[in-house]
Amino acid sequence: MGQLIKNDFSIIVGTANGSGSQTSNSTILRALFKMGIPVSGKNLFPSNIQGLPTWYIIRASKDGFIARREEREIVVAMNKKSFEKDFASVTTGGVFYYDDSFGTPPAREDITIYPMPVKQIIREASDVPSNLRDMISNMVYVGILSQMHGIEMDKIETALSFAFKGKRKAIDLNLDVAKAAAAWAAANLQKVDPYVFEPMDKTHGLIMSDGNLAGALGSIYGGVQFVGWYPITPATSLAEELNEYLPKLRQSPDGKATYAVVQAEDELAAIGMCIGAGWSGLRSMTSTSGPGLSLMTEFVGLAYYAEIPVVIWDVTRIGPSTGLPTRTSQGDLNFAVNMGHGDTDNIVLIPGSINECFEFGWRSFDIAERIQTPVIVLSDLDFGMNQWMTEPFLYPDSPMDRGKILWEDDLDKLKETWGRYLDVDGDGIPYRTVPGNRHPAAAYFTRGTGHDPFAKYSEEPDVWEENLNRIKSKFITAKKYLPEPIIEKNGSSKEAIITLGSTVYAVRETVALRKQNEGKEFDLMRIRAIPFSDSVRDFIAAHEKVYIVEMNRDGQLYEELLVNMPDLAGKLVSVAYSDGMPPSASRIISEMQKKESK
Amino acid sequence: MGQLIKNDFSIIVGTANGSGSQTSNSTILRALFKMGIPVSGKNLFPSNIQGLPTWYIIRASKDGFIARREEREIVVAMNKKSFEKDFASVTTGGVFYYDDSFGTPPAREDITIYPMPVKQIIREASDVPSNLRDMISNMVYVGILSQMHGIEMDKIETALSFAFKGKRKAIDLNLDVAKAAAAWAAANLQKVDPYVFEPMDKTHGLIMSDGNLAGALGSIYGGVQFVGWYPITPATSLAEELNEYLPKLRQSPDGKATYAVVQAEDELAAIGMCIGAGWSGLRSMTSTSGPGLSLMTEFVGLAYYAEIPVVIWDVTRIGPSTGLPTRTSQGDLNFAVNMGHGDTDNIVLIPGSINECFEFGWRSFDIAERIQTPVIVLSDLDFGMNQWMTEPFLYPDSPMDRGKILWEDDLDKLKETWGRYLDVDGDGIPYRTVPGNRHPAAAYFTRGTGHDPFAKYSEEPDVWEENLNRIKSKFITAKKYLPEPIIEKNGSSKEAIITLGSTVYAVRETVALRKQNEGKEFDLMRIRAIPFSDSVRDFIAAHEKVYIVEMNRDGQLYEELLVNMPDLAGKLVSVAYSDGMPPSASRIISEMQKKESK
Amino acid sequence: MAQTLPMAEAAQTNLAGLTKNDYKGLPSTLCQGCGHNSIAAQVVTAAYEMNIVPQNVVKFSGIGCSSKSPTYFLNRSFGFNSLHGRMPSLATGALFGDITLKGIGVSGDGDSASIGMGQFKHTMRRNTNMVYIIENNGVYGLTKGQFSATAEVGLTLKKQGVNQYMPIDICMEAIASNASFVARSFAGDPKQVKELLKAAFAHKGIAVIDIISPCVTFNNQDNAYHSYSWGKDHEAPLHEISFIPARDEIMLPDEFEEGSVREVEMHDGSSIVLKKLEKEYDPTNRYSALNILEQSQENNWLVTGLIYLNPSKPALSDKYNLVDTALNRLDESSLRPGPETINEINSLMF
Amino acid sequence: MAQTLPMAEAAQTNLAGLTKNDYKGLPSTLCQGCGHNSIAAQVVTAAYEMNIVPQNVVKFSGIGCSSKSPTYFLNRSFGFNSLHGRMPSLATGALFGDITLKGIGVSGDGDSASIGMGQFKHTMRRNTNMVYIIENNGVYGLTKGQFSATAEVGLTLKKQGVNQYMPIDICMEAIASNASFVARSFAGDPKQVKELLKAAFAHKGIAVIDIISPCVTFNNQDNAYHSYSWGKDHEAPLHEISFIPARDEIMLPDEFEEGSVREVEMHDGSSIVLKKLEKEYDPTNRYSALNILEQSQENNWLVTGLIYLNPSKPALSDKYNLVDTALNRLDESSLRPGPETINEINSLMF
Ligand SMILES: Cc1ncc(C[n+]2csc(CCOP(=O)(O)OP(=O)(O)O)c2C)c(N)n1
Ligand SMILES: Cc1ncc(C[n+]2csc(CCOP(=O)(O)OP(=O)(O)O)c2C)c(N)n1
Ligand code: SF4
Ligand code: SF4
Ligand SMILES: [Mg+2]
Ligand SMILES: [Mg+2]
Repeated sequence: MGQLIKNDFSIIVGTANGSGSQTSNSTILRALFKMGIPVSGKNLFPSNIQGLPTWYIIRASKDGFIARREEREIVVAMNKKSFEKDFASVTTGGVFYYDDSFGTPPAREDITIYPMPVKQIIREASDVPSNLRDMISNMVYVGILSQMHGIEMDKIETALSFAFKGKRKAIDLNLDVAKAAAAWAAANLQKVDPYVFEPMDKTHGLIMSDGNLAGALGSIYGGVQFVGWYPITPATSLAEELNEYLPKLRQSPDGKATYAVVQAEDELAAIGMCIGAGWSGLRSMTSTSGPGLSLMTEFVGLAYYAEIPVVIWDVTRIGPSTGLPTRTSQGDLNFAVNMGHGDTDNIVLIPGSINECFEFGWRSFDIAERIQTPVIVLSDLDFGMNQWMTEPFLYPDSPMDRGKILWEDDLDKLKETWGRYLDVDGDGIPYRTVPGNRHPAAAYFTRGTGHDPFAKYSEEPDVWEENLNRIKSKFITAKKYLPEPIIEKNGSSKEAIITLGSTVYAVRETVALRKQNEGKEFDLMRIRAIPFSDSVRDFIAAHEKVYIVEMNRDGQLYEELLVNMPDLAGKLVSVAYSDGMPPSASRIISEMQKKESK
Repeated sequence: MGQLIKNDFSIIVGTANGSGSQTSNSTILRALFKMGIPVSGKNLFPSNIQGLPTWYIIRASKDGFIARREEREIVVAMNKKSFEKDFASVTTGGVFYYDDSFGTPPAREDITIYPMPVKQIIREASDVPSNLRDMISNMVYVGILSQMHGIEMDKIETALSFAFKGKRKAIDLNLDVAKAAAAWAAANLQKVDPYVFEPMDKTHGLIMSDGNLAGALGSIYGGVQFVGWYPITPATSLAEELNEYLPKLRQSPDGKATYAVVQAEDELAAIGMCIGAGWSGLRSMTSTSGPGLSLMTEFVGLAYYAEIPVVIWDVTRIGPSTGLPTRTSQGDLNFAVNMGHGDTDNIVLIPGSINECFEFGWRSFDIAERIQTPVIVLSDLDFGMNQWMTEPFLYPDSPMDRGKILWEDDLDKLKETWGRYLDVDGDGIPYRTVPGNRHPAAAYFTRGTGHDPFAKYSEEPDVWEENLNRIKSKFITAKKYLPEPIIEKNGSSKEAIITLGSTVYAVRETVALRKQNEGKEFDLMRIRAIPFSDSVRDFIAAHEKVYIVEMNRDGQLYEELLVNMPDLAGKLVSVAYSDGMPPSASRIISEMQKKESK
Repeated sequence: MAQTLPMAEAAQTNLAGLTKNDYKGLPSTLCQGCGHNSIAAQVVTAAYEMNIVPQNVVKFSGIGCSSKSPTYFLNRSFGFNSLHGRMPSLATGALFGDITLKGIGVSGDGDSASIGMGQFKHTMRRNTNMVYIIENNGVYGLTKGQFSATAEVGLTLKKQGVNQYMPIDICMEAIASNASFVARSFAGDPKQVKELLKAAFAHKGIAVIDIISPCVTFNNQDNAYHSYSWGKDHEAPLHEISFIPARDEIMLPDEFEEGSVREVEMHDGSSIVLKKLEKEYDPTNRYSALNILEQSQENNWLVTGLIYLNPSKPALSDKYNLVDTALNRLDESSLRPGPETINEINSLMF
Repeated sequence: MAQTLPMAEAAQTNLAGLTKNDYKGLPSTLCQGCGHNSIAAQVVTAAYEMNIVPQNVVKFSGIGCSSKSPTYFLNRSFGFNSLHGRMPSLATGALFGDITLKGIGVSGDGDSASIGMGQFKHTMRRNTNMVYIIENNGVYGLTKGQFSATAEVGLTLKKQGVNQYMPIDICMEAIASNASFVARSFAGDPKQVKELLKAAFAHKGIAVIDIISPCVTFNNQDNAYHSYSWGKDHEAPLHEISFIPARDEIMLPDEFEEGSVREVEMHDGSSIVLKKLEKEYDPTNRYSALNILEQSQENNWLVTGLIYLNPSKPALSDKYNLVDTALNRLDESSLRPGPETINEINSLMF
């Protein structure tokens, strides 16, 4: 055993879907987190419920890089079906653990191989009820890994206690197996590999959450009042977390609800309900993914044109079409911005961390109501369904912005005649009333057909044109309400990278690696919203070459930049690919280098 | 009366919707056409069935310009509701006719005013059954205009004979009124205006049709076998003409049908049926407009990804949302190209004349089956629902291209294993079989989820990526099957205009006027398909400045060009607007000049 | 529920202090003689006679000639002319804004039975709080005369040929999906339309009224099932119906003799009085409702009247235990959890 | 219609010369014990026993665990796993390619009764030529256990709370929209499933089979209406059913005594023999079909068997007077009008 490798390697566990390995895997993840080691966990699961191969990737990174890596130092094979593939996948110098009932793997000189007598350990562990044995088996590798690589058992206990909400019996059942397995390993395995975990102090003050939960909580702090939704992977849990947390956080003192969540019959109805609710003055939202977003097209066009606030979370999975429901992507950007026939624009927010999912949860309502238009929040499966360490959620730093809404009192005070689509302030945004406003002048008639500033039906050419141009002008106004891009300066370099969303983690690592390995420096900008802030233009203008790194086939962010800044086209280089996997720095580097060599 | 103005002015007739003026208006149009005068007719009707103001614009142009003009030389007021507005709209020097039962218009020195005793003429005309009087009233202005401006009565008779399919009684009923009105005018009105029609020889060999009929006929010659559709203005008549002409042109000798037309319950079902039919080897199509196209989004993504040929006619009306169902636009271009979540491309064909509507009717099937993908034909309301003079329809000049389809015999001969998504020829296009092929190796399973070259389900990252990249490569292959852009050279100028579809007529006039008035020369390119031919790039590269003229707010063709040729961005100038009216040269010129002065 | 006051007197203003004019909308842009126009007129009268406060009503529609109707009544109410076939979802969301508002939706047979079938059905099973009028003419009026899903087999229309598909029976569909108030009427029978509208307004939950409303321009041939003349010849009312508001003593109209009537009480104490015509009919029995519809299909009767009513099913708004203030009037203090909660939340995030 | 040959003997190959293996699909990727698996197995057996030639069948589905089923049977047939809720339209178009093909579609309760309600209903009224199986588990399996539109009021699911909306009754919906063959069965009653499948295969037009098919992972609690144990306890078969192919002499199974049976003849001469159980039931009467469904809703019976059949309604393919050759085998000579026609056409264009 040569030089130890500390807190900087990955563990990949291969199991079968629905076999209950999720508890074990997140137990490892959480234990490492509690040891103060930066860590990430990514679940690669198939689009089925039970029985197909599933992998969980845990990466520990002393330097705090938590994107996916391609290297597979420690592979644990708990699924006979993927046993051979898993074995072959171990990185040279790595370690292979396997359930010894699968038989013996072929010889491989370049790795360490440890068999695990899973059945035997379970059999010997007292008290495991026979119906739970299969599920509990997964604790065996938790115990063995903890013993072999130094995951602290008390941290495992903390993690289990969290998972089982403090229920002692369940905790002990699992913990005992882990301990038994650890004891077995101590007695039977001799450590010859270099991979060890050691406590650090790099997760202090951080929390762990997935993006869907963060988005749901943020929406609750944003005062969400109406949710219309339809299940679809990977967006389902966002709505389900709303169901879970709304009663806890948003009941009135007398136990009544300040919100309604309706599971609709499909996405057409979900968005229809949300738009109806937004029209009647509620903060309303839905969560969906590509196929559902496609179905919402006609309705979103209506909301754009009739100027109705609504928030749509698109937790992106890879498409086109049904695609791979359990694989991630950033492929819906173009569509989200332009969805619908005719001339349209939509505001798009793109969170780049889990606590930003929380932030955009509440902020999206302020923006939607302020601009009176749909706001699409583009998260993705990697954020939405995986556990990430993140800064804690911050309480909103500004009061709710309900936008230009008029109630009875306001109308009473009004000097001029109110017109629903009248641009009084010159910012393109008119004032609105909502049903239930009993003022005699409050009511108006809303439609997706041509209308004048007083909401009267009109087919006049100039009325149409002026109205649609005014709507366009709202998106200039919008800029000052949108989150600015985040710039990470890395020296006086001439080259830069622009990226978005969850891809930023792999890009940060890219920047670090290229500096370290090639001495190349890149400034980094992370876009958080479309329409683009003027600072995007400034950033591009200030560099000679800007690589746009994103997870889709066509370079969709690059295309949006082109359309908005055609004069800067010569500086932009698209680095785009998409294969369903969360991005890795090594792939991004090789894609960048391909473009550079051209 | 000074200098005569011959064959170069417009007539605008204001009537009420549903009052039967269509026959009268097209009678004038057709009579002029038969007199050999280049002419165009545009119906401006409201989105209702009966009673609201409607206008019909007839333009005669000795030089053959048939776009809309802003000038209104002769205005005929047959609708009391729009009487005042119509009166005010007459161009200085023009003529105002009105039904004298509306009262007397205010004084206007700059125009000629002729009252028409409509009721009296009808009363005096023998034989008009009382229930038809309202409808027949419209023949009064036909007769008066013919007398006052020289529309030949025998041509009017020819036109009526066409309209009433030779039914003598109806023809005479109308003709008699027209003659009586002409006689009244001869006796009572003194011509003081300068506007006269004179026979010419500029329509010889041409025909008159609307684009929906042309598209329907073209589709029939293209061998359409399945039509799934749902009514929507302005696309409805395309399907209805298929219903009309298919039985005439496409019955087998035993009177049985070689096609099926199904009115679906909505656009989701219409496109679903079409894609099902395309999958099973039928030439299948639908016709729709914006709202319907939006609803088709998810399904079109499926057809793109599962590689199923289908033809979609989008007869564009102005949007977003329900918009103005009876007003034209070119606003669906971006959406058509990119519709659907995830990375997608669609082939778009854009006819620029009525006989090209016919041509793209058949050609679209060849392209869809060759590339195995949806083809969207972008027509618009102006083409679709107005009568245009056009070159005659040409019989297809190439045999049907059924693309790479394998039947029992083909599979028997095959050496290698057939794979539905295997790129055998290196052009990205695989071979397909269709249900009903009874060869034991023919069947395969189609899905919108990830699949390998043998159509097996796969979640493998590289399988996904390779497949989607191969699909992208089909769109490079597609270029050689798509109609090339049409270039109209106008001298060795450095400036050029790129346009598309029905807008080309106003652009041609723009080019002529600017040459005449300013001595400026513009080459002209009309785009007919996306993905763009390489000659588009060459054309742009060969000019210093290229104006992209189109009828939408955002400059959508301009944006497509930017995204495809970012290196040429500096040469492109967007000239885009959209107000629902068919474009006019004068508006285009002023929009261009605004951009030039910047 | 719309706030209702005791029935209007013959006076010029009703008990809401409003004249009939106050219930009007814009002038109609539909064809002269269109059935939809006479229905809009009955909405005006019914609302006036029921002393409804227009500000307490919200109007909805999809797309079609029928869906234009809400512009022709209750100008003082908010309204939303939405998308083709999507009124139900839009209304469902909108009504959560303030559940004291009463929804009234107008749709067409194309709008609800063709493109909108899914949303129509699901609104039934949710028991959304609204009056849902379908102005049923068997045809698409606004797109100029194609078959709708309620067109009878064999109907022949210009340009469309002969209809081949079985018609949708809107009332049977509503009942199959558990609607709580289902009626059918005929635009040519304005009195019945009006009384049914009143009863529907008083109902809590979904109240579907399928009104045969002839399209005089495209489908009014004498032998067409949705024409005036066919309706006149084939109408078979189940009963004569009168709506009696809650606070009125039940005073039967003159022609209603004791013994020949059945009274159905509504959730708010108002009642519907049904005068027996040929045979007794019990509209509270789902089974006889299905039965009479099946029979009328077989025998080509245009059965009209109150076909089914269950006044006590929980309405959509009952299923959500909402605060008393209208949701859309809640402010930050009730919508944003206090700052003290954020640490607790963070502490839950392992 | 699928080409059928006389019934298979006990031999290893059937009259189509195929072994049962030739009817299999890929191994299932569904959960162990999922009701959908046992239905797929019965499709294999029914097709084998009916001597169906797999190449004469086309399979369709939407999206869901249920919609994966077509991969688990009839590997030699073309198949299309389409979009969520959109199988009916896709199948409708596809079946026009070659109307000698028999369609078999598998959908879920979410797929057909939630998102797909509209297409489901319209396929009924068109009488599309296909067997339409709904694997009904009251829940969305593939998205991990949300309520579907067939979930009973009061059903409680983890993360979803309590279902508040009235359930959709798929058979009643099918009948309301004039389906010509409507049956209900239970995955726990494989023999009945199989016989109904055979009858459905023999039917010309739409044949809907609503099969209660428990989701063992998300909705198999004993008191859930779509669980195995509830089904076992509440199943109330209307009759014992046997399908007798066309060319067989009608030889009643042993346990079927003369007099206690009703025979329904299919359009192709095959017949369905129904053995009376408790009371007589006439599946050719739409009225009794609605009646029994209404009763079973009220009494919580899981009524199974052939609920309604009209063997003589024209199927979709009958409504289009199509040429004898399969449309998808027509070539240019029959698809493109001759060159001589173009002048005539031009001459019509004024
Ligand atoms: C998505 C969409 N498809 C098609 C249309 C075109 N369209 C407008 S109204 C209508 C039919 C209306 O029929 P119905 O609901 O019966 O109303 P009616 O006009 O007969 O009263 C259609 C198809 C549309 N507006 N939107
Ligand atoms: C447009 C769209 N929305 C949502 C989904 C996600 N989705 C997949 S399967 C499914 C429900 C399936 O339920 P059901 O039809 O009952 O089938 P089961 O899995 O229960 O057999 C949903 C909502 C999708 N694929 N497409
Ligand atoms: S077209 Fe028919 S439905 Fe429309 S307004 Fe006219 S009569 Fe009424
Ligand atoms: S989740 Fe339910 S429906 Fe899906 S396979 Fe498992 S048991 Fe069957
Ligand atoms: Mg209608
Ligand atoms: Mg289900």
